Amino acid sequence: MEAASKLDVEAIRADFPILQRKIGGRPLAYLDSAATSQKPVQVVEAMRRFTDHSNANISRSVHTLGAEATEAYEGARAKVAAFIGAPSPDEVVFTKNSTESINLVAYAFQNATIDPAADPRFKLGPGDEVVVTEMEHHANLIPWQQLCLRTGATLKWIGITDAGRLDVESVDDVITERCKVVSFVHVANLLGTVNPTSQITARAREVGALVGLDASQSVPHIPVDVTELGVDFIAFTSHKMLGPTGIGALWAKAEILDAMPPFLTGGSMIETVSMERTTFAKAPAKFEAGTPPIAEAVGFAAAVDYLDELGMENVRAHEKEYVSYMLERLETVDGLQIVGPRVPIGRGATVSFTLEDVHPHDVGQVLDAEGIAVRVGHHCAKPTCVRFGVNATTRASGYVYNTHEEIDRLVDALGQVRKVFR
Amino acid sequence: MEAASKLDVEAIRADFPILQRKIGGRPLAYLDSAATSQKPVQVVEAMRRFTDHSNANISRSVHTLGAEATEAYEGARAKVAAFIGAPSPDEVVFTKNSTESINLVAYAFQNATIDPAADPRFKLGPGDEVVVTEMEHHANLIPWQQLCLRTGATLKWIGITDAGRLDVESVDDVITERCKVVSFVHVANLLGTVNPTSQITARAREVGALVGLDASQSVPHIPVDVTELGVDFIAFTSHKMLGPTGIGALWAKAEILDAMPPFLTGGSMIETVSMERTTFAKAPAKFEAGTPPIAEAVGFAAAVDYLDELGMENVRAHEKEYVSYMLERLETVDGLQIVGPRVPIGRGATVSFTLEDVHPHDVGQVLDAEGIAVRVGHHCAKPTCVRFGVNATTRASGYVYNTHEEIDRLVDALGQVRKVFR
Amino acid sequence: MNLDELYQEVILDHYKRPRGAGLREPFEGESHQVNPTCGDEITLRVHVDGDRVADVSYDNVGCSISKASASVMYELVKDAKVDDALARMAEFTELMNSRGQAEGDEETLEDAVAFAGVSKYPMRVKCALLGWMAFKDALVRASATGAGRQ
Amino acid sequence: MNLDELYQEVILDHYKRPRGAGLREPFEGESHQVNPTCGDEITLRVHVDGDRVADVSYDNVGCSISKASASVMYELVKDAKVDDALARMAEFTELMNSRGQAEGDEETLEDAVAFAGVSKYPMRVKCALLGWMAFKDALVRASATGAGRQ
Ligand SMILES: Cc1ncc(COP(=O)(O)O)c(C=O)c1O
Ligand SMILES: Cc1ncc(COP(=O)(O)O)c(C=O)c1O
Repeated sequence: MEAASKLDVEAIRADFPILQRKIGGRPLAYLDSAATSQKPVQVVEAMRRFTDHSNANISRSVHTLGAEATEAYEGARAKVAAFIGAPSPDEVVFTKNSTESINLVAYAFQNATIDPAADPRFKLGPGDEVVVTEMEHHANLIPWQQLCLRTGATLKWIGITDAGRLDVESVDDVITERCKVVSFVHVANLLGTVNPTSQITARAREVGALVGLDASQSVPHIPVDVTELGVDFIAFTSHKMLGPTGIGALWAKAEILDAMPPFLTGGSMIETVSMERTTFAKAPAKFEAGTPPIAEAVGFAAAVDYLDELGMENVRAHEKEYVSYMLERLETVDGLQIVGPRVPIGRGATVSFTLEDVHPHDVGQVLDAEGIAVRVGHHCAKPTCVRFGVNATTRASGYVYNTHEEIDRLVDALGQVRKVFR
Repeated sequence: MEAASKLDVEAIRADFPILQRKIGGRPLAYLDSAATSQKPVQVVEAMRRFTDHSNANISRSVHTLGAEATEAYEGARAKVAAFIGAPSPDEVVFTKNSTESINLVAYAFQNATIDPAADPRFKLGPGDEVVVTEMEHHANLIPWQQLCLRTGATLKWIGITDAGRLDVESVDDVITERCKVVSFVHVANLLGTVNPTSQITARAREVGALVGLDASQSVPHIPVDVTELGVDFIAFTSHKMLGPTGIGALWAKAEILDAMPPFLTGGSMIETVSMERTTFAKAPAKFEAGTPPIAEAVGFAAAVDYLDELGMENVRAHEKEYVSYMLERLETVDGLQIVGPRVPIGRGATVSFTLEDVHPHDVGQVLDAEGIAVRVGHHCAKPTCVRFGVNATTRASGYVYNTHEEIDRLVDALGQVRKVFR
Repeated sequence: MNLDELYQEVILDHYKRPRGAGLREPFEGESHQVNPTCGDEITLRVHVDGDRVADVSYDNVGCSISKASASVMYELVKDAKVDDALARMAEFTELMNSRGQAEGDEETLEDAVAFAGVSKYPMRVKCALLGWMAFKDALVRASATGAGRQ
Repeated sequence: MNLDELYQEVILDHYKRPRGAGLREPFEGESHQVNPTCGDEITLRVHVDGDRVADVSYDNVGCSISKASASVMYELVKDAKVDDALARMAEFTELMNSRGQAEGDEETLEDAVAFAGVSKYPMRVKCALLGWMAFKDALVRASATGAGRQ
């Protein structure tokens, strides 16, 4: 069946030194890419080359290293922008991770609310509404919760069906004329659901609300084109897409970035400064105070190059095929209950499940003894857990370097788990 | 004279591959470490080892890689904490840079101000005062300026004498009973001044204000012990102290961190979450939402190890001796005017100057043609420039790998500059 | 990894047949503890009679380690003097922080020595300590209401 | 790096003896531009007469590149038709963005072709364009006041 995939998984694996590692004598089966992906040599080498050859602070020096570093950094921005189909590199703001990207937008509302001169679209108060979904990662829930707490606005959410899909029937009721911003997850990190966006986006437009996506789990796995999506902003993070930790991105329409007040302030984001008063640079500089993650941007760009080389359509095809195999094989395990869509349609290669009577911690521990790395817990999506009446799940997630054999080992080891705790 | 230094500069240089580079046929003389330092192989190798062997997300997995990554990350925290004499690793919050560290504290005030249940020490309003100095980097000026703008508090500052020192005479007048927080630069990045802290700290205590330091230029260059300093918080940044970009730190007293409301919110910083309400974890987790810069923390720790091995007293001695030589030689250049202290006492190895009639951009360009990397511009300290009536300066800054010969080359090249623009 | 070392017979036995489970009256102190990493939870009550822990009752969800640890704790502290119970807690905490270097004294820790292997797994140490943290907290609350030590 | 390429004779000459410097009356549009990286500044005025740039006057602080560029610009646009001035600006901007690949047409750009070497130094391109940005902005303001193109 793997033949259906257009990726040469064995060749890809050779680029990831960590996949040679043995855990307890068994080869590592890394099925935790939804938490963080592994990095190919190409990424590590690009960063090393930069550090050993061109390392300097950016934008502020006329010396050769400074010019090279600035070009590397701005070149990375252009690459990341092109990867998501952004009309201009200036619409990409580098942050430290998705979490900061989303907070940046939430703080734009908070800061605009107390600034009389701010764009009214960003002003919130009692009566105004903010909409998320019940399947959010905490990163796209708590910033909005706090924002509502601080401004008096009301947080509302779209529920989840038993099948692990968004309750689209309720969209028109949840998103009303009072709504000022809708921020929802594109691909859910616990359930694996790929959410259709057009209905929510259309409804948001209808009521005049801004609309954005937590694209942390979509940009790494499926082709994402921000122009086609027709949203106002998206957040994503390098470490889940073969890149380094320490860098993420916010994309937003130029016009939206212009209208947003600054968030972090300090060096490199200013136009003029006196002790009394500061005026700010244009985006993206306006949102990048201080020394940015420069070598990390270089690594991020190398990761984007790597994915471009594979082709995101191929990545999607590989994962679609992969999750079919995962679902099919996992369903054969006695007492295993999938949390999330059970069919390989409209979902990514991330599968959460419970195993009758055995706590996920124990599942994870026994799997680790077999060299299989999965994630266990609430996956920073407690409300989703509550919705499905579980405290925690075990989650296996596949990426470009994962093989069918690793799923076979997972299924065998789950049998082993049941033996230990019978 | 270099004999006085306890550092074996030649041996150190061998650890920095970039110092082998030639610019326009001349060996690179990197005199821009105040902007960002270079990284030794030890740092790059530690990060690579981590990436190729233990890369995983932290704190949330029971698998072997996850446990190793968590230990590496928390081990890095313990090392950084020990390096600055922090009583506990839990008092160190990892951020992306100094700028974020300072913003984190400023937003604690902003968020506390609108939270009725918050600690009154963090509440600001009209009549309250915030104090900085006139020699701040924008990173320790604009966040406070914005905070005052948003809360109605008043920003005040301690001036600079003609000799480039803080005007300590004015301290009692500037810091009054209305003052709630004093945040000032420990070592100034444009002037090179090392500010004495005890008088300001004592005055802040007297009036019951919190007091913190922008230690971005001190932690890399002189021994810093937070307990001895007796302040409430300090901010510093890895990339200026031989470590990677993408990570910085905020140290604050445990009791202060406890009292501060969260800043960025999302995963890993929570205790419990429902759609309606969230409770937060204890510091440092409370302030580290999302996936942190994990490999960067490993690199940061390796940089701290490297500096520990050199010995910060030796680093200080080397730089003291180095700046004596810099000042002595630079004073021989016709038309050169030093901006900042002209004696090697109470100052670091960072020297700003102007060259009669030649714009710093042009100075930097000609120096670059000679392989000498200096920084030109306002160095993110515009108010300091205004204070000294200059638009920009040229700045040469030394670190552990710099030689006297590089200063000799600088001085010769400055002669060259004058020839071009005569 | 040696699974048997982590999941010793005695741990699995306590997990499958937890001793003293369920919430009972009377009690002077109650504590609710959560492990934010995995969502494990315990609600625990102590009933203090003079200088004695007359009862410990609890309701918990969690992994085998956290459930077994609560059950073993019940056996160790029930009917013990408050001071002895706290001494055992200190001893157990030390064992858990030993990173596989200590074995534990079977004389005082009884079945709890089976957790020595857990100390090699930093991610699981929190699980083993969750019940004890609830016990300590409940005791503090009990003494605040006038019961217990003073 | 080839210094001579960057600092051509003609650039140094304009730098040392800037043409048209100083602020003059009358003017219909004024613009103030800052290069946030280095703090260079220019205040520039345009006096438009019908479809002609009757005068450009300016006061600036900055490096040799930015000062020479303003001086060269003065020579290029003073007394030119507004449309021709804008065409030259487009041409010069293109030259500056050529990354050392273009030479510039001496016929139309005159002394400004000396800046071809600057295009290899991305950090300096902004310096060379600062005066032109002020010119463009001042023209916009002038036309807003009713002078100039319409
Ligand atoms: C004194 C001072 N404060 C703050 C900063 C900001 O550091 P970072 O850019 O790492 O946030 C710098 C360096 O640019 C500095 O020199
Ligand atoms: C859907 C989703 N949103 C947000 C995040 C947060 O990403 P980061 O931790 O890089 O900020 C994650 C990953 O943990 C995620 O899966």
